[in-house]
Amino acid sequence: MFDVERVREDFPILSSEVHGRPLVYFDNSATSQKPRCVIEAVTDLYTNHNSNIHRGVHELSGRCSAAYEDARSKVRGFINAPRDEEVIFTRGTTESINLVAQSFASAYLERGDEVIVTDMEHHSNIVPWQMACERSGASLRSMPFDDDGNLETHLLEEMLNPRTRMVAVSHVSNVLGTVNPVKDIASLAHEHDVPLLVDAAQSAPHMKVDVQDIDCDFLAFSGHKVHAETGIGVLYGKSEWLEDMPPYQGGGGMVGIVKMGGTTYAEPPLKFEAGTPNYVGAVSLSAALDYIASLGMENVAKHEAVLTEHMLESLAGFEGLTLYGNAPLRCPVFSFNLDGIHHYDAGQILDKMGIAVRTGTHCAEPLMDHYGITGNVRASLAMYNTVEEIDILAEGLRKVQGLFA
Amino acid sequence: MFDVERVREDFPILSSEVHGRPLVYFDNSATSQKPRCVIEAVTDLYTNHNSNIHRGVHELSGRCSAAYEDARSKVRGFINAPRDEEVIFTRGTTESINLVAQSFASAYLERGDEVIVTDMEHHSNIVPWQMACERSGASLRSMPFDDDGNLETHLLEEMLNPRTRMVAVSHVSNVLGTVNPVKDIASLAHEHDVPLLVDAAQSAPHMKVDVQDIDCDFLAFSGHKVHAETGIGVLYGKSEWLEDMPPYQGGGGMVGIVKMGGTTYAEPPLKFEAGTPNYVGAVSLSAALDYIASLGMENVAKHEAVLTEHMLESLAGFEGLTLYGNAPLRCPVFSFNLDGIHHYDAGQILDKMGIAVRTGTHCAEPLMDHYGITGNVRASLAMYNTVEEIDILAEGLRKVQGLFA
Amino acid sequence: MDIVEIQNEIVAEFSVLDDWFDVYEHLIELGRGLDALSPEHRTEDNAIPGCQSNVWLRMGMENGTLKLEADSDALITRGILSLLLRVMDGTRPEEIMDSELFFLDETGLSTNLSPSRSDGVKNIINTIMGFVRNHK
Amino acid sequence: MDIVEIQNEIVAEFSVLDDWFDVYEHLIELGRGLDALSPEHRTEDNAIPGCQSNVWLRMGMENGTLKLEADSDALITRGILSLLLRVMDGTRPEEIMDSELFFLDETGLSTNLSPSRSDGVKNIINTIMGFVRNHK
Ligand SMILES: Cc1ncc(COP(=O)(O)O)c(C=O)c1O
Ligand SMILES: Cc1ncc(COP(=O)(O)O)c(C=O)c1O
Repeated sequence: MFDVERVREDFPILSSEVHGRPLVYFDNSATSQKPRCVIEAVTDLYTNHNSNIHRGVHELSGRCSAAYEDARSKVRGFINAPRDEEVIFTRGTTESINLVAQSFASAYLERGDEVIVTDMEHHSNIVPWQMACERSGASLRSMPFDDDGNLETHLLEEMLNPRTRMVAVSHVSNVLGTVNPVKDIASLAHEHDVPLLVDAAQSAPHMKVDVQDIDCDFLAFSGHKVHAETGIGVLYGKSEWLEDMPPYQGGGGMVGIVKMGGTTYAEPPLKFEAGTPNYVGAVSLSAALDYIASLGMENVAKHEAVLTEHMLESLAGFEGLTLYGNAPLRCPVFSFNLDGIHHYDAGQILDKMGIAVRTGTHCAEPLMDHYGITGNVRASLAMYNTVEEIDILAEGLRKVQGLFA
Repeated sequence: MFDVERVREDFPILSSEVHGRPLVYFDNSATSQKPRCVIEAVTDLYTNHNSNIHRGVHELSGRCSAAYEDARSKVRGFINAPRDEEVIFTRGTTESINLVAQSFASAYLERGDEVIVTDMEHHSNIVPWQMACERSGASLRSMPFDDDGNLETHLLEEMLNPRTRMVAVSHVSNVLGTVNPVKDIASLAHEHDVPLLVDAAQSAPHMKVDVQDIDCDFLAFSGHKVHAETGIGVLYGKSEWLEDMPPYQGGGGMVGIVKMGGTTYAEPPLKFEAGTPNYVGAVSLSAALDYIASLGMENVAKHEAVLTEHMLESLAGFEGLTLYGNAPLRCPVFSFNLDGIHHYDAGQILDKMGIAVRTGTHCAEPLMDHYGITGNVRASLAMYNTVEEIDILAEGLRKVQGLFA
Repeated sequence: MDIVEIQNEIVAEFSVLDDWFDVYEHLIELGRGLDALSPEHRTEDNAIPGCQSNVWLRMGMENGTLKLEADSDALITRGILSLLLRVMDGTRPEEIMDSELFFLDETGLSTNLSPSRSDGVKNIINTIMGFVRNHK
Repeated sequence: MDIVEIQNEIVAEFSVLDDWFDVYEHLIELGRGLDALSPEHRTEDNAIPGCQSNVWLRMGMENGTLKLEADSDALITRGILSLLLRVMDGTRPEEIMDSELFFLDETGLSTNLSPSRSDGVKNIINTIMGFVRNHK
């Protein structure tokens, strides 16, 4: 069974104090904390094995090359991709999406074409497409959502047309916590022969993500949000796309033969991994996925469901608080405002009580525009958070209300 | 004074054994080893402070944001850039060059324009320009070098013409060790109003790199080659260029206002740092630069000059060995072949003796073509290497010759 | 009172506050007391970038002294703005430039504000100082 | 000798070697003994990707058995190729597919070769097995 107190002991930072109060870390959607085994994997690599990969003839290089490719296999298993070659290491979700937007755009996007995103996307799944559209003369369309935070997927059918080249949708909203019906969206898109990119930045930490079950064409997530190091991320892409797409960046490691007159490229995934890859980050991701597997993602999800229920109870009855998003299927991400109190004011006071929340637009301005607000307070939870911490937040919010009353 | 034995104690990996022999790590051009203080900075961050940066309202986020911006200042000082805003964090040299090649190309490169590189470049300073030229219809020209490994800079004058848009040159060759006259190249290029990009991947670990003294327009280097973490790199760019250039990747952190209808961008450097940056990598770079400063780069260079002299003596008298490159100004990078022995065969045997060298083309195929070889053996040294290790290599090479005689 | 005396007064005022709770309560109170900037002056041009709440500064010269107005949509930020106004509004540019701005450190406000927040305050001060330098 | 016996013979042959030095000496000797592939067969098509030296394989079927020729520009690699030839050349596809390839592990060659090098060998073996599967 899932023993949250034992899990907390695996995360050294959770026992620290902030402003003299025990840290309540509710900023997990921004980045997650690291278990000891991940930190130790990094230390061990630098202390005992470090060497650049890519055809090194010596022992250390061999070890790191093997560890890097093992990490790729581990990721393949984590998202149930059919083949290791479909897993590309990037710096994070943002880079993964930019890779597709740039490389895909230069191969397939033309003037008059269309790309569909949604109004609840993170900027990292909007701006790359805006840039790709601008370069190619394509246009960006956006699927709206209702006040409860449910995508209006019934509109997708009529948005899809022969000029649609891509649908890009977040699996889970980083503000509302909504779990979007990406499987349905995939089948609808595919009926129109349109590929689907899933931004799994916020789903990967909380639920089993299965690219074959979703049947998406691309999927992106960030290592740092699943308890691995910062600076490593993943792009999954179906082989048929990856083989067709031109490379993204040029440099060492992604080539076949290099002549000044012309260069041939390696096969995927190497074609998309120019330069020294963050092999240490990849190894840390491997350790993080092992850690999650050791707990069992289904156990994590069960624990988080309890947290979600408690949070919703706690906030539902909270007078003077507006909660944004109320989707039936959700992850433990909660955003709200206290009536008449600026989110930044609230966040500052909560900080003084040791409670780390994020305030502002959460890189989702179109979502904020939907609600007509300049920002809100977001409490985003992870596997190591507790019911007691939720009570501390509620208590804190009452104090904030008192101060500003 | 510089006490190499004390320095070695700062690098935990150097006391390890490989195949039962003390590790002789001569693969520093591929990646460098990390001093304890760098490993500890990473551990400390994840253990005590970790949080995403970018306008977090809470204490941990404040600490990491400050540490990230401090790292930027530290880098500014390291390369003597005029302003912090001219320092952009990337994944490494390869990404830095791709950033310029893509963003610069879309702003300034047109059909018929020309970009100049050299025959001794690393693929990471060739392929991005080939890709940019292909997209824009520009063409790539390349400056040759002589057998001693000196650039034929006298040819540059006539290569530069009104259609030249960029000169991109490595500061130090990763195969020959040649220190190129980038300052002269800068003034020549500037006479023709052409900007210069310097690939400092192999100079930054060995010598003081001063962007104002060189007067380059862009400069790139990798954290992992200057004893910092893998996954962090630097692009320096003169403000006038950075302000003009369109962004590279889109996403969180690099925007002003985001609307579906159109987005405004942040000022540099943020404009070029989409998504969660590798702030931990940046902090590790800061620690590495502190470490180098504590030793004094001039002391490092002096020690490495002794190593270089010893290596040249050792290899010059070595029968049956061809050394590639013999430039008057050089860094401790040495590449060679043993007559009649394949570089890969040699490397495998050296590995068994605990000596880590790299074999192959070192991502510099045009350079190999110059010498008409398929590859060679490269011994690349760093501050922590010793004269004794050079003797062990020489001894090892003799054993290799014996085995294959 | 000159710019040093005003700052000393502020330091004294904060020194009697027991803990962060009282400090914030006081800042909120000060924020409530700050005159609002009329909506037509809450423009893009008057906005300070890099703050986590919207901050607007309106600056001008009146009889050789700085005329400073400021507003924010967040109350604690307004409190800090009100302190900056107390110190700098109506003060001669030379006096501002010749003196240290020490009250943020001595009240403990700069450590109380976490780095990224004092960055915001730093931006505000830098903007004022830029204006002042151009009008001395 | 069948494919198991040949492998056992190789394992025995290597078991008398004292240390890595002798092992490599033996591989080099074996490499020297391997027949060269004529230049016209050292083609792009016959090249194995992902090896650190050039490796060429030429495969065909002769009287229902695998006809395997191989070459490399590196001598140690040639030594390993010569072992692979000893085991697989002239063997029936079914026999290859029905047997374990155990000699690399049991001679210690797979740990002797560092991971990236055994990756290269893995590529070679995979290429052969692919051919064999298509010709059984
Ligand atoms: C001269 C030179 N340029 C560029 C690179 C690429 O650096 P990175 O792989 O860190 O992007 C290297 C590293 O091998 C190099 O030696
Ligand atoms: C839904 C979503 N997409 C994309 C991103 C960007 O991730 P990263 O900053 O790791 O590239 C985030 C992270 O904030 C996110 O929540």
